[in-house]
Amino acid sequence: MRPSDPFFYLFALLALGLARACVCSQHLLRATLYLAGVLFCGAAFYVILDAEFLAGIQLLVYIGGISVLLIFAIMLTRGPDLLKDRPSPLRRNLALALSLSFMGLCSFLVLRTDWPAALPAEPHENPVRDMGVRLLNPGEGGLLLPFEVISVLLLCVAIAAIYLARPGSGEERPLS
Amino acid sequence: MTPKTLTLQDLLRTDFAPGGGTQEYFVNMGPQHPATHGVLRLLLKLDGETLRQVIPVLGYIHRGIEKICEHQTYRQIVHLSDRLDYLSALANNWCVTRVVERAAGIETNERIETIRTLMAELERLQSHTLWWGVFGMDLGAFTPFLHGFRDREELTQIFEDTIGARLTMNYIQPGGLLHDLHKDFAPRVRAWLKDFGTKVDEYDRMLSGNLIAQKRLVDIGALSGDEALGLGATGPVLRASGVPWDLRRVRPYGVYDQLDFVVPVGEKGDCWDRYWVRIEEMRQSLALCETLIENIPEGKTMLVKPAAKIRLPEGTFYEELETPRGIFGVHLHSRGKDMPWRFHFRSPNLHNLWCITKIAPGARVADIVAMLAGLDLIVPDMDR
Amino acid sequence: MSFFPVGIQHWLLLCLALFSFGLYGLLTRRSAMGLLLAIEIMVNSAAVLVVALIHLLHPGKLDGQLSALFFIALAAAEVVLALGIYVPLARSRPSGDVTQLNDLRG
Amino acid sequence: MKAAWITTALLALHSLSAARDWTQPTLAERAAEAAGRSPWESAFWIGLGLAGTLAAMTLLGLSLVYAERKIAARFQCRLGPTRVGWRGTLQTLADTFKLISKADLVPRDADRLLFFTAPWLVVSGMLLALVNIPASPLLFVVDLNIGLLFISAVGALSVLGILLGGWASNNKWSLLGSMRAGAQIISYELSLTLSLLVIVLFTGSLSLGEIVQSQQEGWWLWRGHLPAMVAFLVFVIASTAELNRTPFDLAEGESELTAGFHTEYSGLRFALFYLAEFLNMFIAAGLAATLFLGGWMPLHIAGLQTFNRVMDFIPPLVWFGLKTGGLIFVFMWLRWTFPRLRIDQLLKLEWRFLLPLSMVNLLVAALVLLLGVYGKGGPA
Repeated sequence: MRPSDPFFYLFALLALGLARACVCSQHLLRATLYLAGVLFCGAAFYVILDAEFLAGIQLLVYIGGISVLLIFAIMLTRGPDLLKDRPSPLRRNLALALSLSFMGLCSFLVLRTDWPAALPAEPHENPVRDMGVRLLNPGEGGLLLPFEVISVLLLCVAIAAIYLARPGSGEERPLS
Repeated sequence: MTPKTLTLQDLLRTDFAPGGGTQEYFVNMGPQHPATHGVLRLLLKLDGETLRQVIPVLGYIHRGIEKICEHQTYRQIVHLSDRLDYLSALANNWCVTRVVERAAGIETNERIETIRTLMAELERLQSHTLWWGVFGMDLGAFTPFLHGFRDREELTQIFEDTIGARLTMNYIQPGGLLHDLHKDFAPRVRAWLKDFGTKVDEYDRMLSGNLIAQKRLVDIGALSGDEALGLGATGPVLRASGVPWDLRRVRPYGVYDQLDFVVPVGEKGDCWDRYWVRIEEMRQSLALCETLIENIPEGKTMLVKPAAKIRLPEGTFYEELETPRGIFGVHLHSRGKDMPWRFHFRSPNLHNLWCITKIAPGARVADIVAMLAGLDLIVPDMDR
Repeated sequence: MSFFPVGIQHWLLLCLALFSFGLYGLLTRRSAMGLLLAIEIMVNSAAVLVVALIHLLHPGKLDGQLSALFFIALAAAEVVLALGIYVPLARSRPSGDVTQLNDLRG
Repeated sequence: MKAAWITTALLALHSLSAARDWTQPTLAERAAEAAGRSPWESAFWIGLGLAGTLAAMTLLGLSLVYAERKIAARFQCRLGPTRVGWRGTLQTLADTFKLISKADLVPRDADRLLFFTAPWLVVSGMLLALVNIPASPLLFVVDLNIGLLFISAVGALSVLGILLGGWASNNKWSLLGSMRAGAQIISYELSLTLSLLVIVLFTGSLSLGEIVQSQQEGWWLWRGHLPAMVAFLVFVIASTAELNRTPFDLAEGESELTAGFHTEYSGLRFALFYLAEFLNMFIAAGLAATLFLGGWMPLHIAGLQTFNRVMDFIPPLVWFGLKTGGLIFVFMWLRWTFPRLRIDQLLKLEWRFLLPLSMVNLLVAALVLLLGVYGKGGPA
């Protein structure tokens, strides 16, 4: 038993509970808060997996950016009808059956598979620096191209979002 | 066809149509809200942070003062006039006094008129000082509030020595003044005026020159001269819109005809002009007080026996004068008794308030606070 | 498989469970917002899975973390774009119910 | 008698500063080190860190509120609290007890769950950031290798708390306030982070401990030339906005929104919001002091050996306190001097001025770094 193992179970239980609450809650704003909780647990998982930098990014982007944006969007749009989301029993049972069978099948495969033992560890003095170097390295094992692609993508998304949500867009291009 | 009367319910309809893209909603500013300085209720129709419409709703501090006046003697009415615009109690007293004196044919002497003018000007300073502090607070700067109150406090104590009251003065009475001046009055006023001259400059440094304050005021809530006249606005609000109408100058009363002063007039009628006009009025009043305090003639201060009952002849009388916030008028209908048959006040704040309905649409929530502060409203004066 | 030590299978099962919750949400939700929330859970569980697998199979190798970084960036882009569509949509019609969005049909 | 006191005090000071070793392990490192030996020792260090943080939080909260009231009073020609305790020092404590004992009001149609959660979210965000501030080599709870990233990340928890608190109160003024707060904090987060990146660029590390160490030769404010100075200014402005303090206190502007997002809060939950506000101010000031003003490093001027020796004599905690206190005073000074901006002016300031400025500034910093002209001149 490693010292991090109890934390794994603690956060796993928390994440599962919050995820269940998130998909089942009829109240969208609360569901968003639960989602923030799940994402926070995600950051905790990254810490357990020795990826502190990733945990920080997860907090910054998911909690600071995405959760806040989601809450903003819910607040900006009106109506109590938006806040209640109650599926029909048939739909619920079907979804339950489907997701449970997916879970069962995959678990079966996971438990049946013989997982190889861990390879020897690659030591890193400063993983954050090494990641940065990898990201900006055009050569062997470098990720400069995907990095640039995703930068362009983010820029496009930012412009597209501003275009879509700019004031008056609703009247000019009615969606109906 | 009967003319349609708009009720509050009609006004409360939102113009929301599906597919419109925007959504309007109502917010109650008041009756308990820090920016309305009293129990004034403004219904704001908002779209996001932008104002679409402002609906003032009055009546939360209605006390029926005009009705009460019908059962009071003329001396008692003076007392009630304090309770309208409590920051210009002396001017209100004076206006009631003037209408009663004119109806009863009471002549006053030079000393009484000089003291009345001096007191009215000092109160203008007191009122504007308070306004300046509250104005700063409404813009979000809390420090001016306390500086304003600090300077007002000394003046209030000077008033207290002579008059015996701090807010509800009841000092200017038909036939003269309630008391003669306190023996320390002149030196204390001189010292205060000397001190206050530097304070006005300090106000300028503290708030007027501030970049944020200017950004919040310039070109916000512009009201043209015609609109101001149409809405019945008076006082600094009207003069900021470029109409040089000051009763002290156009229809002098008291000893104003012997005095030399400039009536500050704005150009655009925005919040900044209203601010600037009041600051400039402070400087002018300061100079007036400095002249007046040196030239108080000797004489009696009460020409009527205090116990005497004042009985006015039948008729209708009207007098008006310039209070710190605009024209205050008293309309008196007498049927020959010692009490009026009908007594009506024309209060400046009620008319000034209605300017907000003209200047607010299109502005932001924060702007309406700056506009209200610029109009310098006293709520008990509107509701009476 | 025992509770301790926590190994690959534990991580895989956890992420699978999270993913299934997301799937359930995706199938039951009607509002666009609810769908988005479910998708976020799924993306996040996938990212944790990748990091966990690389960490446990090849400790110290940074590929897992790097791909999770891309996951996070992509998820952010997706949410921003989804909200950019959602906000005008929800404003221009009575609700954000996706089953009612059938205007392009015939 | 007096001489004896002074001697004792000097000796104590000297022992404190002599005990200083700039590579002292943090409390977390001590805990990790101790974990290898015995779990009890580890638990002791962890417990010490937690208890110390909580105690520091309470003490700091009380003293900051007291300082704000006294400083505000001086600006406004009045005295401030004078009655409870010596010169009113216990006034805030008395007020805290009053707040705790107040009736716990919840609006009728409020979303109770979110209403109760919001203040705790704000406080937890603040607490997580607080453990990262290096007050002195001895008083440094954790030195995360992603410290700076962590602090800006957990700041998001308070945004979440403010947004939810305003929404859950079921009050339109609160909602307006929280929307303003959200828009404002998200916008200013950008230039805040960009100004932090300048220092990260210079030091090549996100760890606050290493950032302090890197300033042994001189504070970044001087050594970083123009980019660091611009970054410092941007940081102060943006963090004032992040803290919702005047002139950027639109989220709770009392003359417009009554009290913004915490209009409906009372008692203990209000106290939590209030505490978080003041401690966030401490965190912002502490961060600025750490990044730009050398943290707990003493002021050294190259070439003045005697002067530097004297400066070394002052314990690091005092240095940190002085720098942070000075910056906190600046925040208070701004608050009691300026009027409030309007929401559109506020956003315009960020998007049209601060953000482009800090982007260009980051590029200039990179240029300075490439050309290698930094690291010289100025008081070290």
